[in-house]
Amino acid sequence: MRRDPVKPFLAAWTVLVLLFLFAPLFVVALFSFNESSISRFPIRGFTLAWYQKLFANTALHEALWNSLIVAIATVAISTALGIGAAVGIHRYGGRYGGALRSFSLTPMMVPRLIIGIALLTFYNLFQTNLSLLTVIAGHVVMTLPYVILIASARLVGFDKSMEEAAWDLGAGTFTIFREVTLPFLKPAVVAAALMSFTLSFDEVVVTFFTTGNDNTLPMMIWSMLRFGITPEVNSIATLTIVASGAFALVAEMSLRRAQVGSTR
Amino acid sequence: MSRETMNLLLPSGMSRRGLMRLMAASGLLAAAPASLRQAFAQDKSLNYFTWSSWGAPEFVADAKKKLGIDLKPTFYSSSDEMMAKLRGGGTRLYDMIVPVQNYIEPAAKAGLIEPLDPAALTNKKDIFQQFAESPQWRVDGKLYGIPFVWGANAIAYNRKETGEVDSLDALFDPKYKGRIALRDEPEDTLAIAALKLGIKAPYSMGEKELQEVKKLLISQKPLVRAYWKNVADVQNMLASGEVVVAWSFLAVIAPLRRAGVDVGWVWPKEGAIGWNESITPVKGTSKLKLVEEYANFTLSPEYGEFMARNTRYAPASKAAIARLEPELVKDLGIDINNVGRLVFKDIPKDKSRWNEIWNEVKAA
Amino acid sequence: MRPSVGTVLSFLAAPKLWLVVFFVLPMMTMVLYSFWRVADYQIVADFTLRNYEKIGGSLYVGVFLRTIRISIYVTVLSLLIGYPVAYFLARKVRRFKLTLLLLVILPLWTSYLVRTYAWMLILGTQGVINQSLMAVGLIEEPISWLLYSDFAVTIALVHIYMPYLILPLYAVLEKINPSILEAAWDLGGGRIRTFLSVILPLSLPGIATGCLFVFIPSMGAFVTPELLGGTRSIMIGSIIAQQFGVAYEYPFGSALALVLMGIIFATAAFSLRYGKPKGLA
Amino acid sequence: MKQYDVELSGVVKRFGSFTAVDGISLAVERGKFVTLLGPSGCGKTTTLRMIGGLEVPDGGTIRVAGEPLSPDGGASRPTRMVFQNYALFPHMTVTENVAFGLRMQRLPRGEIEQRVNEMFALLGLASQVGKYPHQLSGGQQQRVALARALVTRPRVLLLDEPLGALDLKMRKHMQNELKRLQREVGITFVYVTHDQEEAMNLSDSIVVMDHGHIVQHGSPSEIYQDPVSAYVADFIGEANLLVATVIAVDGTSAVAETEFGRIAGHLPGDFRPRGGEKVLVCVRPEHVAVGPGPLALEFEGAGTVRDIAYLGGVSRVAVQVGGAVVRADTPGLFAGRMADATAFGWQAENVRVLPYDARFDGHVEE
Repeated sequence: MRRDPVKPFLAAWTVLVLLFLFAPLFVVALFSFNESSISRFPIRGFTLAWYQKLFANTALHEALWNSLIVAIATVAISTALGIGAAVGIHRYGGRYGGALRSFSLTPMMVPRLIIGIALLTFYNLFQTNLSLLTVIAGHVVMTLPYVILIASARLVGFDKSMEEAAWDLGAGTFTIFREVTLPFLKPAVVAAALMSFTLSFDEVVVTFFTTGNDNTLPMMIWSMLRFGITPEVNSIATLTIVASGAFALVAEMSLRRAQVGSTR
Repeated sequence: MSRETMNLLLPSGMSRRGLMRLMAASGLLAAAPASLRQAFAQDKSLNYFTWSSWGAPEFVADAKKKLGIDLKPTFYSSSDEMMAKLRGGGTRLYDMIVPVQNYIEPAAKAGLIEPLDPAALTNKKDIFQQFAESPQWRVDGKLYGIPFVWGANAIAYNRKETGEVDSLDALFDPKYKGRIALRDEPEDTLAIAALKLGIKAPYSMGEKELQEVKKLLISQKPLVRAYWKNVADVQNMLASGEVVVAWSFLAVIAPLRRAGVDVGWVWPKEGAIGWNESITPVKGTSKLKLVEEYANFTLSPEYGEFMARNTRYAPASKAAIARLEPELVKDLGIDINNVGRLVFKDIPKDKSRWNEIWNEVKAA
Repeated sequence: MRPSVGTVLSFLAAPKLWLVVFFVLPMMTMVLYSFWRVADYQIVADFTLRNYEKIGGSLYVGVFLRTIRISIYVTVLSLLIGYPVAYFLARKVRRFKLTLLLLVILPLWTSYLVRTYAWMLILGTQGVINQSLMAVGLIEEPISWLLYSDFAVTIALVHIYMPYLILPLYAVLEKINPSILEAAWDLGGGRIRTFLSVILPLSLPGIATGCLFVFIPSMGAFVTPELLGGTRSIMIGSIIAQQFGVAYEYPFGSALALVLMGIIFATAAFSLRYGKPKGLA
Repeated sequence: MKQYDVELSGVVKRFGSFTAVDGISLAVERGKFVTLLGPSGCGKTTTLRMIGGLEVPDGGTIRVAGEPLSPDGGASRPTRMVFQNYALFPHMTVTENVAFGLRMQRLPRGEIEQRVNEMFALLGLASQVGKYPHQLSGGQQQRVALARALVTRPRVLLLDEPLGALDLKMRKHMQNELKRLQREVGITFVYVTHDQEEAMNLSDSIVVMDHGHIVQHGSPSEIYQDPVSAYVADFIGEANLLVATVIAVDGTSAVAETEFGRIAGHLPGDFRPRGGEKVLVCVRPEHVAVGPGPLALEFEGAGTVRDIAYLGGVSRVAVQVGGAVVRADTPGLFAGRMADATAFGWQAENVRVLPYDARFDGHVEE
């Protein structure tokens, strides 16, 4: 091909956009070391005091723990249900497959705010006690479509005759699922689980309307933004940035490995 | 596991059985450890739905130290939010709240709160009589609270930028265009606009006065930087210099001064918006005795002193004020003789009309 | 190979049941509530159209229009900013493709509250931009419309949701068969003509999906406008949240939410329908 | 008494409004290599999948090894299938793939190992054991698929176009391999293909299918020499199909009038046309002689050379006779040239008179 005169411009633009995406995160990290409790640029001095304060905060430990519980339960349920749904639609959906899939994906078209308040009215109508369980139920609604989407995309490349071969060799429905379908879906399962985890771990709006006394980490940040004296927010934000960055990297790498493994 | 924890864990009513089966089937019960830990912990804990000031870590630590009570605070930032949360299922979550006096009647009528046993409140004797005996704390002859604190929402200003301020005029002064903050709350904001217009009883305004108030607030909008929702918002705006004069809670003053901002606090001469707050049990709490114990504690001189030193809010307890150095009392501006300058909060005659007017102002 | 009824049910029914119980029923509850009313601080199950009549008033229509306007700004900006990036990633790089893609996705993994909050530090009077500009002497007074304004809300929403637009666009652009482009070139199409007549139409599905991924959450945004918006930036999300958070006006809030859903579904139906490239499956 | 491994009676299968298999009956003798042959969409694969239990018939009965087919599956079923694209499990090694069926039968580990090794020896796979399917060539994958099915010792092996994905040379090689294998293991093979040469080469008997029906079932030579219809004649080998009108019928012979003369020929099966009925006369090109006349044959005609193609060993000559074209295969290089006048002819014993079939009308006017 000829030399491409547009490419350098596109490259420069992309760099600028990445800068736009990351600069705010760096600013937050910078402010987390600010000695002054007033967020004024440029920062004065350098301190780790806000981090120390953060680690001493037991409410934060509780929130972190709650977030983990919610995220892990959400991952477990939405991955199990979502993979099952995708396989079910793929196998038995027949001519209703399209409609079933569209139905499963509708929550994606609904803003989180509305998912949250709809659940709140529902819980209100049935006088349900709000707890982490009601939060998890909402998070699963939010993540399930993503799991189904990811698993369905993977299943498009799935040769049905592999399942038939397993059946032909004497495997039962669940053996087929366990030994043939699931290994094939592994990269999708990993991707879906990671997706659900981050979505759930970061969710504030649905949680806001469905939680009772239990704070999750994003709710804690939200609450700090509403009531707190903010420098600690910078530190906790920086920590979440670093943690999720590391998590994303590990996830991405394991995902890529899983994909390489499955193409063999 | 106690019944009560079961109730905390499980959705109640009609849907309980169905949901429970569903969730158990999904292995969801595995997600319960946080509540489980609560259950196994020695259960001297109170779910405390409160203003951020009263649930700050030092108060949690103080309650633990002096009473052995574990406060589990959840915060609200307006009385409306408190009411909405209680109605939306909060009565099943919380043991006690800290209502402002004007919400006692609606809360009691809506079945959201539980009366206190006057006999349990032995520290009541130290409370200023005009607060303790206020009819607003009693509904149908039952006592729903004895205030431990009193105060006013008023003007906070950046002394360096504005000099001394003494009037609501500062909030309407074009000099401070784009550097004024008001509270995103009709109960405060419509009332101060009314005071500015010279309306003496803001909470019983009629439609004509409301329209005037609306007009004033809309004309003021170009001057306003933002309407704050939470105390942190206004505090940050004052701290970072986004605004120089703001309608505010007193709570912002101490942290701002600590951060080196020379911030002034004044009850404008047209009047400030006064309030009392009390510990009040939430309807159906299983820990009424413990709530009463804590309520009584907040009326004690020790608590009042601790509170005044930490938050600069004024104790309702005479005995508490007696423990403070006179300079501090002066600095806090807690002169009980000034109470007459306050317009105490009340429920507006047509509350939803107030909300509408306020939304119209915001959308204008 | 005949699956048992039980098997089919366990695969299809459990996930559907979850969605029915925790999504469809709640949405229906919301519909129900929207026809009820509040009296004496209690929700009363009386059929009324009052909530919808109230929305018809100029106040809420105005807020809806403002919300739509801001959401359109956010969507169009995201598209203009994101398209070249998606195009570059999909068609112009090979070696660092995955790394770059990961960099685009990475911000999505960080808390969206943090991403909103960060803009307060950047746009404020004492923020990075104002203080930097003042330090180099470009301005003397801080620019006040940066924060607590529609501008702040728009820029933050673009920052938060743009990656969601880049991803589907990237996927579609990457799938375009290079031989189609070569054919267009071979037929004498210039760079711009090739782009306008081949690449752009073929990427329409990606544009449609990506724009929806930005538009929908923008329409429902309430945390961001609440933290960054000024006295005029009120969006419908805030009003809806307010009906549940502080006002206990569940019926009115439900009605507002349903109108919002109606607008969103209409937009989605429109863009998915016209987002198909012509003459191609 | 003959033993039948597969018996179909009146089997019907519909997909929506489309009838894929329309009431077929068939018996496959034990130990035979039977091929279902036909173009795509003729119902052969559906038939095979019904025998394998992968599709459930909408009507009729299927018995395998004397037993009615159970829809439940399970490791003790008497059939095993080799799929067109092999359907090897990509995440399992060759050994794991082959052992899968035995594992499902819950055999002891030692026995599994032993039987897998036997299979590897039989199919020459010993050097591939630790590999994954994607590391193997197409032919090797094919062997693994065969091994995976055969190792479970089925009564009947079902093969669905198993050589379809291989290149020509490999396909020929694997055909011989399959033949050898079938003789060695001695079980019944039911084989599906659309490749008539493959069918002829491999099968003990061929079942020709068309639109969900069986049109002819017989040995390769029967089907080749005595096709019952123009469809079969055309599908298997090459055939000149000439439109004609019956003049006389005498027992199993008939005489028919074409536009270039009267042709006598044999009638297949119980086909007995009446005088004046339209028929198709079938002569295979290798039975048509061509050259300067006279040829001293029972039928002779004259025409013009329209096309000559050298196919290696034989030359294919197309002779235009009025509106019809007759193709002849003549050994070696054809001496004539394009547009030459030429004679052609054949012996009556090589001629078949078949029922008229509109699909093959006009065939001669190409």
